[in-house]
Amino acid sequence: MNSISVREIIRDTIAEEMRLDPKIFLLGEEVGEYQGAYKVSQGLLDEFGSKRVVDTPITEAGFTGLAIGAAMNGLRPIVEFMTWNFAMQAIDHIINSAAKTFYMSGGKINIPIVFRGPNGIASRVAAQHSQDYSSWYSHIPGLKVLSPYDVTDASGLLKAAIKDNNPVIFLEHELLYNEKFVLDSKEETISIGKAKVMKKGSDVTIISYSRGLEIAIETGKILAQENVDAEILNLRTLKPIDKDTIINSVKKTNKVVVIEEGWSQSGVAAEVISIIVENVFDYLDTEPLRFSGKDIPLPYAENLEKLALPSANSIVKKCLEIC
Amino acid sequence: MNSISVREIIRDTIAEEMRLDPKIFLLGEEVGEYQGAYKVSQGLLDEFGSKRVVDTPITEAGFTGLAIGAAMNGLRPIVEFMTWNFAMQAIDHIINSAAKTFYMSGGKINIPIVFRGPNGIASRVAAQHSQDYSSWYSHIPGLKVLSPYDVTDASGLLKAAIKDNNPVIFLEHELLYNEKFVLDSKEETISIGKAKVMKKGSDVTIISYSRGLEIAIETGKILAQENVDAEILNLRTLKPIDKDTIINSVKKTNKVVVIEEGWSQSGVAAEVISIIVENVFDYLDTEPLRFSGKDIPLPYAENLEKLALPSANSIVKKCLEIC
Amino acid sequence: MIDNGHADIISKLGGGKKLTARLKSFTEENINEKTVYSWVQQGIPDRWKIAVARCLLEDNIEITHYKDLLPPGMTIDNLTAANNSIKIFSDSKVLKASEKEIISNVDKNIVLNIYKLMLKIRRFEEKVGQLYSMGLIGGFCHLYIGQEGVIAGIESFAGSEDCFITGYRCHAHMVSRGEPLLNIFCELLGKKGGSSMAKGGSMHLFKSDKKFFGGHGIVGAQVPLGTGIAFSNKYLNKKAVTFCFFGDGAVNQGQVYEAFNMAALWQLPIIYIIENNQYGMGTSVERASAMTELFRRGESFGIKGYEIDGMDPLAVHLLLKKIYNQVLNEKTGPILIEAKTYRYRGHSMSDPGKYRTRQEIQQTRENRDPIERVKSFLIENKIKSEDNLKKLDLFIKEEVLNASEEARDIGLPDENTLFKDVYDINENIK
Amino acid sequence: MIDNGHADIISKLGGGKKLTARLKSFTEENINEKTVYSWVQQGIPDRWKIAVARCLLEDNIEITHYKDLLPPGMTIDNLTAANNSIKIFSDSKVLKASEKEIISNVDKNIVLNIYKLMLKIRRFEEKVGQLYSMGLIGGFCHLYIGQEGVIAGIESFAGSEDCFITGYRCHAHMVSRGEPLLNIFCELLGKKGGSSMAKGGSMHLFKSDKKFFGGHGIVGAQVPLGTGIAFSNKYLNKKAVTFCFFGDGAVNQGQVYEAFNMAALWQLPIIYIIENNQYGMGTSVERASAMTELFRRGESFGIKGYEIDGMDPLAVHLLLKKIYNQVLNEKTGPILIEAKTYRYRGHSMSDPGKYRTRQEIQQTRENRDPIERVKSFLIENKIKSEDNLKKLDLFIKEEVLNASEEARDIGLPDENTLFKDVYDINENIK
Ligand SMILES: Cc1ncc(C[n+]2csc(CCOP(=O)(O)OP(=O)(O)O)c2C)c(N)n1
Ligand SMILES: Cc1ncc(C[n+]2csc(CCOP(=O)(O)OP(=O)(O)O)c2C)c(N)n1
Ligand SMILES: [Mg+2]
Ligand SMILES: [Mg+2]
Repeated sequence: MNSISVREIIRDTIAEEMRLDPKIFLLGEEVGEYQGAYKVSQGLLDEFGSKRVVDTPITEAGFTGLAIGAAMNGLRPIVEFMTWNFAMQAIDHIINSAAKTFYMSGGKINIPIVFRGPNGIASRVAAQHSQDYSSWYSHIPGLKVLSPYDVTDASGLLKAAIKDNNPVIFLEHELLYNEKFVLDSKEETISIGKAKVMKKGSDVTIISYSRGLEIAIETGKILAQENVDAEILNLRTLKPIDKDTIINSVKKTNKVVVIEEGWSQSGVAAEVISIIVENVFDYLDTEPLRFSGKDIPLPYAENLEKLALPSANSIVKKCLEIC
Repeated sequence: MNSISVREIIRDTIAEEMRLDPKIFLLGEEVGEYQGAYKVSQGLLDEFGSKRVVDTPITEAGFTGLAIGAAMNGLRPIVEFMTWNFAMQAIDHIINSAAKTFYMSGGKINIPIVFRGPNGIASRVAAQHSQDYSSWYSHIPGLKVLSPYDVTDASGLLKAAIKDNNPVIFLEHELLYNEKFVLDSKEETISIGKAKVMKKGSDVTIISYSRGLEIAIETGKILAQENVDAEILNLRTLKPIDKDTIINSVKKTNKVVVIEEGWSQSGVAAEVISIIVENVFDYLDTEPLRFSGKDIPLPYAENLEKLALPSANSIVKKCLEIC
Repeated sequence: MIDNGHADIISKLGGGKKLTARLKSFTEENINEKTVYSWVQQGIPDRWKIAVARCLLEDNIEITHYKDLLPPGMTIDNLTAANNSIKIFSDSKVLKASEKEIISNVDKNIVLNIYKLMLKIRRFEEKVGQLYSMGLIGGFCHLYIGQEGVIAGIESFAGSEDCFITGYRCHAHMVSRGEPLLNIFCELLGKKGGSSMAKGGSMHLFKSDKKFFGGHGIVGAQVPLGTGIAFSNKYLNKKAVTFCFFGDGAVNQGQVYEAFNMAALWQLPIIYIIENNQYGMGTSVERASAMTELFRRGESFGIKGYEIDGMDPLAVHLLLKKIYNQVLNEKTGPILIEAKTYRYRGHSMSDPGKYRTRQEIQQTRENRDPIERVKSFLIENKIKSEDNLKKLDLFIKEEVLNASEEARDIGLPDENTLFKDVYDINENIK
Repeated sequence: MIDNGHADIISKLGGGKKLTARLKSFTEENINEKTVYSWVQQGIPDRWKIAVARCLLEDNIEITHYKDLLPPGMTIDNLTAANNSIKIFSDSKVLKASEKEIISNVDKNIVLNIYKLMLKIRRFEEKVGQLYSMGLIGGFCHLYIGQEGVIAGIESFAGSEDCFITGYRCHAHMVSRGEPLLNIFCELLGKKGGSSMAKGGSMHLFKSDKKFFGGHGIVGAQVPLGTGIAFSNKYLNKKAVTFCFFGDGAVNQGQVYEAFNMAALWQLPIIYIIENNQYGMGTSVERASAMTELFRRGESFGIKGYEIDGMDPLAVHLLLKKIYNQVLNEKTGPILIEAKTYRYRGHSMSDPGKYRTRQEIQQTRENRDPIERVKSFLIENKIKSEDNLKKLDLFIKEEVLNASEEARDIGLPDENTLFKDVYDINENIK
């Protein structure tokens, strides 16, 4: 089977859905004539024209509010943030106008909208361009938060997101755009709210999402050489988070490691660990471990940037201590 | 000794510090002529004049950026957000311009600034006006996050915040403004980063902050009637969070309950619990419990609003199960 | 030769030859050097003075010395503006309608309907104020009393496909779009049957079947949202105008200008209405806005603005209907309206209101009240008798009272609705 | 009697009596009814035509029928504008300086310094581009090549107390404020000794001792920040102007207008400079901005604007110095400058640049290059010989090369600096 990059599959999925429903349109900075700052929307302007692939001025609050307003009146916008860092300018609309309105209106006004773009670190772009918003958005009721790792995730989750009638946060990762994977045709559609067991194992559960999963997989491989059989979970959906899959895995392995690129304080790992101890405390042989990005703004220098992020080697070391 | 309200002590503390340093000024919406939307700044315009008590237009992003710029060039602004809900309009500046600049500039540009105002729920103001931002801000390196409960907290922490050379998030609670307490003169200054044991106890540790502490104290009282001796911790500082005090208490009681008004997913309680299991897993007799605001936008109706928040009664019930 | 300095001017502008060439750029008619040379002796004729003055300005030559170049009705500012208007030039202006125009152009039934709607809103809001004072309504509660002329004037010509959106001061918009008063009262009282299931309260009212999109608590947020509603109408080829209301305080929010720019860039069918009630909470327009002619706040973004007296609902009807028709039919793109109005009550029910004098409120009530104004019109023009109108008022009061009493008798929302409507559980299947 | 329609006009305006009264509001001179009545027969004299035309406009009477009321140099647009300018009237305009003015007003040394600075920036940026292509610089990297005239023209008169702030395209500002090239290279290469300790990289350069406040990655954020710097200077009674730079793309960000409003409201000593290089990333000004005369973007907020050719650094020096002095000494409050400029390279080093033609770049380079322009000036005015200038270039190239080589030899930052400077651990003790 042919492999395809995450970048391409996202584009193809958007195109596929846009063909099905004329109410879907894409808007954002440089999505049209420039073909996307990261080329995710390559070719879409050609196919769908400027009515449905809309280049906006650099006004995140404005175009986000505009897209939400359009969704209130029947359209199904896909909003591309050039990166999620710039969505902070628009976060009031994402939370207050999109996430809360269905509830506040007693179910009168729904907002079918997808917010997407690269989240978290890129390479050497320093602190203002390198924040991971996973835990912030997954803190908010009214939002669904998806975090794909490979092309199967990206395709299946994005389809589900576009079909969903709620505001969905779709957190891509720039450093995964070029990665190629074979699409798993058995997972053409993926349900929001379900984690995936990437590899079964019995000795320890390693949980991660997005690019953290690369580290998780690498960790698992090294551990295998040490005869430790790790089970690897891909969270896929961060909100609503899949408690059952997490719990079931820990029940089996009795040990757990959570990996995230983002900051640790009130991060995604903190939530995963809390879910575990709340639900299967007695199944745990030892304390759950979390490996997060260091608690600092991301530095520019190559060596410092690397040190600021979790690495498989240090994780393996700790895992061996508990296994 | 005379008691004083939280509202008054905040005003008095600002005034006291402003008298000491002409570089300190207060700005925000309605802080001057209107005497503060919640009357926290009552009388300050009279004493300090409009140069130092500055009424701004309703432009949160703009005046927050302006205040940060002023701090870069030597002033020490205190920014009042009418409520923290409106700070979402300005959050990019708080994070990207304030929290990250000292690091990004290699220590060249420091930002001595205090952002303050009422956070979390008020009474019946519905979803857009009722968010608790504690976990969001405490997720961010470069910020210090303070969350006072009583007048001793408010006074000591605010003094420390104003004297600090970093951006400090000061999360007040509207429903505590009218509460009166006796100021503890032994705690004239409070160190940022230290939690406080509000009541010693041996059977269970109850941890909370801000108005959650009211529930914690009430829970403690009811438990006492049931012969359960709870230790009650007031976090005071949410970032940097005081791991030692938490750990030491749990080592003693071996049981822990965390209460927060905010949402649970990746909330403050999730972090506290993660710290505990990471550090003193083996001391725990049973799973840590967390009681958070329900995972919904806050509803308006009186009965629903009440149901959406944690209550002492339900907490007591669970505590008795584990104690 | 009169020494009016004209010879001097011509020389400063490089002499007759050069000047002739420059003047030609201002006109299609033939002007020759000889004529211009003759001005050295005879003075510059009135007809050419302005063009000459513009040349002076262009060359940064102090024009104040040559005051006689400027005829009545022309100032240096005006000339400068003329010189600088390279491409667009805003023709924002103040709209006014005379009583005569109104009499001859506005249908009597419309006048009566406007009156009824205003009265209904006022009586409704008065009752809300009472209920709030009795502690029956929680949270923030912003009354519309005094501003009724704006919404009533607009509702008088708006169609059912037209869309509305506003801030937290939204009760009137619900009444105006025809929501049963009972449902609104239930919402405000936090009761079962509330128009937002008692989840939103006073600031978050919606009526989707009549395209009223709320009811938003974040100052200014409704402006991009409304712009998006207009965007969707254009996208869907719907013939509908969006009315987007916001305050004189909201007008300083940056997102307003982001929206203006997109609306102008994409020519969206939207009418922005600044309800300038002169205060944003306790701050007067002068203390919040560097440029207080708010109807000109769109000029820098290519949006034409009009000021109108919002206390004159018949003028609102007459003049904005024209503009509405242009936006609807001629697709002129966005328009900005500043409706000068006033609120008699505090910003919200909890506002002590010390930032203005009682007298200021009293005077506005006495001299500018939109309801009294239309009442006089109805009586003076013999459309209705005073007696008639009294009965109408009683009728409306009764309607309001009944709805409020009924709402008070209804129970709190079911507790099992707590987790309902966090997410729309329907899936969009195409 | 000539049928020029003037009788008709006078009657439409309510007759001679009414008209006389109205015309009086335009002038201090005595005009009486008799005179106006006489116009029915004799026609309206040229001097009064404009005032009459304004009356027509005010009454919404079609003025196009009465074209002869408008003299050369006056259009309906101009009149409308005049009618609508109730209080303020922006006199934003395009600034130009002739070669003659420059020759007689600009000191030769200044011309030479401007030239040197531009050349230094260009050679520095060219080297940065090379290092980036070699993979030695990471992340985003935005070069200033083509735009040198703007910063060099301004630096030529700015004082050491004056403050600067800009976006991510910030290398030139560091060079201009005098940071040793070595430190900048170290920062870009991520080395020990980098001006931000290798924590910030290309987009986050700062020089606090010379009041350069960065180097910001969020488009538009520097505008409120810069406004705050100006606020602090006013608060501290410092005699200093803040220069706040941003792009033609940034100009649409809402926070820009929030800042404009406060700067105008509080009369802050700041000069905003839009560096209009015609593209925000891949989007041309026309595709992003409804109103493309960006220097007029402050008008709706009461800020005067000027357009200037940023490719003409001597004009920038001459004309902006005047404005700078006004802001500094006369406390005129904020000013907005649009400097028309161009970048020859891509938006950042990773921009394929398909949104514009090679020809467009080539032509700008050939016809408008600021360095070539000043070079010709130096040679033509015999300030320096071609040979001289060649040597200067070699000298600068060498300086740049040496600094870059030295930086390449330096090591990575110490790993133990990872956790340094997250917080300023000093306490402010008063
Ligand atoms: C972003 C934001 N900032 C502040 C507030 C608090 N607030 C609510 S209404 C208001 C005043 C708005 O005034 P204006 O726009 O003139 O509308 P009006 O109340 O006069 O109708 C303020 C400051 C808010 N709700 N949202
Ligand atoms: C808030 C925000 N949105 C988007 C970006 C991505 N971005 C970086 S530069 C840029 C273009 C800015 O263009 P302009 O203001 O004209 O400045 P120039 O690059 O031409 O100097 C964009 C969209 C960003 N950094 N910040
Ligand atoms: Mg107002
Ligand atoms: Mg540009």
